[in-house]
Amino acid sequence: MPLVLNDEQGLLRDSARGFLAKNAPVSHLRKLRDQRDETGFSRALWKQFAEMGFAGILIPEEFGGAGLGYVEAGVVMEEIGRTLTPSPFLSTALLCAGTIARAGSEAQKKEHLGKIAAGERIGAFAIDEHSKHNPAQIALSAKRSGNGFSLNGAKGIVVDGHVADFLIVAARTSGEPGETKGITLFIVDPKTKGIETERTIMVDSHNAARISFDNAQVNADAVLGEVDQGWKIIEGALNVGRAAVASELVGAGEEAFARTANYLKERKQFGKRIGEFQALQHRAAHLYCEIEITRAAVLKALQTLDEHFDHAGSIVSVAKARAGASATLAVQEAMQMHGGFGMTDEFDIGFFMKRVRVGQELFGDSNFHADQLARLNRY
Amino acid sequence: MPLVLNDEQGLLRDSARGFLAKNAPVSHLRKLRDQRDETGFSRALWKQFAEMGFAGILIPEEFGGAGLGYVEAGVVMEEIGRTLTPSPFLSTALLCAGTIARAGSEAQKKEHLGKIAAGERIGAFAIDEHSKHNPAQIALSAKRSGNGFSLNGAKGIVVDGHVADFLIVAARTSGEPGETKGITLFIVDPKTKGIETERTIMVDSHNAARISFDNAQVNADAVLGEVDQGWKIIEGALNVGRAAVASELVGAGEEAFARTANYLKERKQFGKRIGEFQALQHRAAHLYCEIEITRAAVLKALQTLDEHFDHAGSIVSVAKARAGASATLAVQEAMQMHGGFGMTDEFDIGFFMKRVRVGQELFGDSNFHADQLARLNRY
Amino acid sequence: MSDLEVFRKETRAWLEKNCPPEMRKPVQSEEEICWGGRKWKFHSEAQRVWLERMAEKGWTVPEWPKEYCGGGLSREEAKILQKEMRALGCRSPLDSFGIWMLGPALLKYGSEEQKREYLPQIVQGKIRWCQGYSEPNAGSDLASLATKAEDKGNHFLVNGQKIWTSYADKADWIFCLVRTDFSAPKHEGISFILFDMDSKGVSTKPILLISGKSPFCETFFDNVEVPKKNLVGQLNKGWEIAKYLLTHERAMIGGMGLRAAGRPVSQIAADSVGLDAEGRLADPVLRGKIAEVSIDEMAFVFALERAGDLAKAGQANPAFSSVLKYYGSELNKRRHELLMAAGGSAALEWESPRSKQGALARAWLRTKANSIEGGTSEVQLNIVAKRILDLPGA
Amino acid sequence: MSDLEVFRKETRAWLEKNCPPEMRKPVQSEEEICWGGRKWKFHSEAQRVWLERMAEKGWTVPEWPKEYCGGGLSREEAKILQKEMRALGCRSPLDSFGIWMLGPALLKYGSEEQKREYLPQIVQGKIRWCQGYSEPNAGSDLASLATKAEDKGNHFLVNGQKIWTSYADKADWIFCLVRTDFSAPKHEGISFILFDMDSKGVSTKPILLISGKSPFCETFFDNVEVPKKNLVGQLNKGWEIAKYLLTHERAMIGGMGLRAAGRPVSQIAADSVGLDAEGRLADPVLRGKIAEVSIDEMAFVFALERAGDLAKAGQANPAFSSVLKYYGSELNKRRHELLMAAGGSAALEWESPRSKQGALARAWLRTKANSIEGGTSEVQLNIVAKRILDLPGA
Repeated sequence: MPLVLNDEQGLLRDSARGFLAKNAPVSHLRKLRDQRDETGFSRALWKQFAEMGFAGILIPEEFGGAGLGYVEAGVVMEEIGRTLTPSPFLSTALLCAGTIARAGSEAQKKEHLGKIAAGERIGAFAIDEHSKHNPAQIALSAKRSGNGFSLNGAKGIVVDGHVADFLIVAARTSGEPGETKGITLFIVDPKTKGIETERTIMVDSHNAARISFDNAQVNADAVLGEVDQGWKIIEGALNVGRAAVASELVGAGEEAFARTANYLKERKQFGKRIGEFQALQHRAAHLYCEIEITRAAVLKALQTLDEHFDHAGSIVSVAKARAGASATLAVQEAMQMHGGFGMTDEFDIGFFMKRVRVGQELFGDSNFHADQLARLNRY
Repeated sequence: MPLVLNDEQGLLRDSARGFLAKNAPVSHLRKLRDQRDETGFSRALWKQFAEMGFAGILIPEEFGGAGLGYVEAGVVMEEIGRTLTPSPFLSTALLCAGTIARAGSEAQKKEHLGKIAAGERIGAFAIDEHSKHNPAQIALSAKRSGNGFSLNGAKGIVVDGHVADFLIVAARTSGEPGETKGITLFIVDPKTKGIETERTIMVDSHNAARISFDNAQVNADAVLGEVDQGWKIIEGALNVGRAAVASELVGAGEEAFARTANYLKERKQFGKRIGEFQALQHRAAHLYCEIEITRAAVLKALQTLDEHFDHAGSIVSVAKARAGASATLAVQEAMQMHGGFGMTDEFDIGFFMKRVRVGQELFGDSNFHADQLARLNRY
Repeated sequence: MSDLEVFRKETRAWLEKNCPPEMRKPVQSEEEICWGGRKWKFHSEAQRVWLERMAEKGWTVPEWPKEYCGGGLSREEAKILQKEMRALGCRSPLDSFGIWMLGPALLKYGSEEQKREYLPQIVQGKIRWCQGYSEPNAGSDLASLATKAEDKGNHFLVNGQKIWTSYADKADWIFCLVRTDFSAPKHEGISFILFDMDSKGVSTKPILLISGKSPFCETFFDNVEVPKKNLVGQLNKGWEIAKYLLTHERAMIGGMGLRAAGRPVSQIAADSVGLDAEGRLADPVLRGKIAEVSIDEMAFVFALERAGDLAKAGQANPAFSSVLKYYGSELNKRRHELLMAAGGSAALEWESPRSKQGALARAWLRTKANSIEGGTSEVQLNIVAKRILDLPGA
Repeated sequence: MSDLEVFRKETRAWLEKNCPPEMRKPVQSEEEICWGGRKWKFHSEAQRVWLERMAEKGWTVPEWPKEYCGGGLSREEAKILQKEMRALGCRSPLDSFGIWMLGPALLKYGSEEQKREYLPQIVQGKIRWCQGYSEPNAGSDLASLATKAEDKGNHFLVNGQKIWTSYADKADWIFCLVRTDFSAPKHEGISFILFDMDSKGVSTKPILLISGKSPFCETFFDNVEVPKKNLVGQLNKGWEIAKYLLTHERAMIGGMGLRAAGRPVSQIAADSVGLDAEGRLADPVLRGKIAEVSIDEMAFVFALERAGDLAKAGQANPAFSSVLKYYGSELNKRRHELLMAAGGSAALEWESPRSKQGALARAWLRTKANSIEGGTSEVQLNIVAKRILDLPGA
């Protein structure tokens, strides 16, 4: 498959770009932040996402979705990265819907997928428990209890956790933290007794929550996949999440870079446009190269998820590691080249820097994925 | 103590610089290389070193030395770095004489120090056995045998090993490789039966050898320090070696940089002197900063060896790690900025690149010392 | 015992007796830093006492001459004082642009009257100063400033606008660059004046930064009358003073990151990622990067020390402050990037008691200005290329 | 089965049948690389057979048109061929500046007669080409070349000197930039000509490099007579061809490091430093750096693939080859620095069978030219700034 977008994917990109530029530019995020909006996103906008088919992008057509693939999901994420639009697209359309579509029972699919595609149901994927991503360290316990399980423990940085209608929770049904065996996924109603959700206001003004479980009871049919066999589903979901966030980082980094390149062409200092200074030219050109090489890796990761889902691990790690690093460089250079103006809240550059920092952290940062790649290659 | 050279040290620097520029510029090394000189250095020059007091720089006056300190040793090493002069200064005057002066018995001091100071005896310090520096991994065994010990094993990259009149050999008398206890130092005659020395022609045209020990017998009085207690002496010697090589790397890096800065002022391209291009200016300025910060760290390490010899570990690691990294950057930038000319054997820049590569490796490279610092600080 | 050893012993004893225990704990928040001035409200009685006692000995500025209430210490004595303070964990009694920037300029260029008037008030933290340098359309090209001061006989009439004025809304007085000759080349019509921020016509407006804080202001001058005796140095020769002062600002900003260091990155990382069986950070790639930044930080501390010693020995290149400014501010940015990587998602919480209201994140964002304020990194590299390396056309 | 699947199956079968076993082992030394040409001595019979068979199918240049003896494959077919060759470990049958550089230029700018004359000989490895671009006083400013070709009626008379001519001493023919109009602006008086290195008046002198090898020569032209039909494109319009050819050279050099990759750095490091109990390299800082370079290498492979696909889709910026040249050569330098760090002291032995006569060290030193030859990294960044980013004054 050629490593370029095909015509349909190109059209999807154009329509997503046009839609977001019109309906949810950076000022949309700024407004939600300044108004201290309690949900942290716009339900009306999410409904429009659904109407455009984005909410059901990974959902098969038989369940009311668009039945598209990971490349298409990445195309939308990249555009979201450009405008920093907050929405449940990552949590609900990619992590939850994708996981249920791949691993859910028929009943679970019927219950959730149609409503997600329609923009009527929001889900959150609860995995990390520590400050640094390390999925094998899951300790939240699920013990058999009556007809089902009793959950005890806590999750941190659950994206959209406080606005979710359901949660997919990774819990330990056997083994010890650090082991990949013995983990089970559950679909849980966040209103279940014993579950407490605390919204955490994040640096990037995007949604996240901490969720604690104190003897929260779930039925046996809440199990997603099989008991003790959750690791493979989690790995798949995480790889989707990683490639998706990598796409978002490409978009955010590229937009920050584009704004900087424009600034270099306009801003004058010492009687010249600052883009005439060769030191800045070379740094800008270097950054362009980094972004382009990352873009190729991210597209390859998305294509690999579409073609060989179970063998995407290495390539996804490459994509996420590069995306984190090059988007970070992009916002750092953007900040420095904008000078004092970039430092002001009034300018948008700070929003990019903040979101990229969070994106770097989500599902493993560049260091994590370098280590991961070394492990996968046995050194 | 102020972190600057005092007047005497300044005079020493000036005299070493003048002497080396006159008697042993880079062409001296080139000539030894091209003539495939079997000893790899000039004994006549070494005799002159001795006459100037360099051979006995660390040797107390009572044994015929100059009785100076590590700062002075570093001053000379830095000047040697500028001219890339091959000599037994590191192996003999610093590693061997320093170790004997600090840890040797009266008899050992009497036997060796005077002759070293006079430039009449050359010693080599044999420690590393693997390709990467890792002194605790010493495996060469010394087993009690008759009145003494029997040595079995092999050493690699022994600086001046093939021209040495005596060797200081680190051997394991108990424990396992990886343990710091159970190591003993021996002063050994390289003509002992069972010892074979193979000169290794190195990339930098400086002296090194591989030495193998096959049931080589030494007497009990060959022990330097106490049996099984060699680690502390080795650590001290290595810290001296590290700080000394760091000084040499400062000199080599700075000289490569100075030649490059001159080239930037002369070479014309696109109708300008290339030093007018801002991208090169900024890189040159950055490099200057790196070198200057390294210089401060190296001087601090030398002063700390003089003042608190047993507490110099961290600072020496900082100095060696920085010196390796900034000299490497200096020769890389020198090569790139000289363009094709730097790539030719006719130009001297290649000699600097080669020596810096070896200096980076000697007694632990920047990665080793970063790891070392983390260990010392318990993380 | 050498004189210096006697001094060390006496100093330690004095500090142990006089530094209140609260002033020996690491600074937890910005509010605990003492800036002094007319409007200052001491954060604690201990803060007040500590400033008072140190100011009395002149040890807020150990090396300034005694005649202006400074400590009158030699370089070696000052190092000992610093070392002993560090050993006891003593906080800085006073942070001040008067100490770091204006003072050195006044000592060199001020009239005797100006020195006697202003220096003691700086030493004692009675007047808090701000710096009127940057302007909206000048940026890195500082000398293209447009704020004008017209000669009205016994006073200057100042009109114009400054920007990025640190703490202008909290300062008592300003040292300010103004244009006094519009017909001269840009570097030759600038003068250096001082005036009270309570003067009629002065107003300030804080600038909200990405960190959510406002350390900088826009500062407006609308027909401000400044007595002519407040001119420092000669009329139209202010650029020389400005440059001299900048070298001090640069050294100060370069060293800033180290002063505010707080907990080592490795400890914060250990909390987040844990240690492995060998006691190493469980994230090995992060561990390597922490070690490398630590190496550079230790080396930079020595470089700062050496720069001071070289200056004392008369061997310093005046442009060396640009090396310290460039390297120190870039290093501080690297350090804070690592702190964020070490802190992980917990450090990304912007509003929560757990994260101390996003203290790590806000500090991280604040560091992004380090390589802009006081002359950008690019300007510093230009200066090194030109004044130290003597590269053509630089 | 799709057409492409059929092609894959047939290709694999053909390769399995036709690629000699010796040609499926990794290249151990430079001598094992086949460059072809009149003076070529095959290293082995297998090398000869492999070239012959591949050339017969035109698969030394899979995507060139069949009419000039190329493979005539589509982009997708060529990718499949490449993938299958990689899967079997097949060596490149032929390395050639004719394939990488001259061929594409002739396909675009050559006359029909020139194409028929030269392209098949390139495909079959019968003529080995070298490139006469750089001159001693031109350097990065390639267009300031001074080698002159005077119009003598039925031939040009060429006089001058080239430098850094790769393998000039081994090549049969040269494609060469010459100045045909000294009065025109520097880019407008250049022509692109071809001639036989056996012509009277041509001489070469190898340049000894820091690696101890001499892949480059100084090349001298002393009254060399070149038939006028050997002019490619129009007189004085050679600069356009030169630039077009350079973009191919750049993409080629950018990807060079990957072709020659050999054993993974992690394996070399494992030999030197060993693995710990968890199977990780015992030097954790080195390990992190190896992982980071591996990430960049994998990403760069995808970038090369994407660049080809974009070109095929007509979406490529022609200056993109500068991105590949810059990134690929810098990456290759980083890779070899790491190889040296991984190899440790054993890799520093210059003359010993153990180190294969310093193979790692010589390769490391050789890479330092990657960011100089074919236009320096600085020139590539200038091109990106100007032609892709459209920055002012670039």
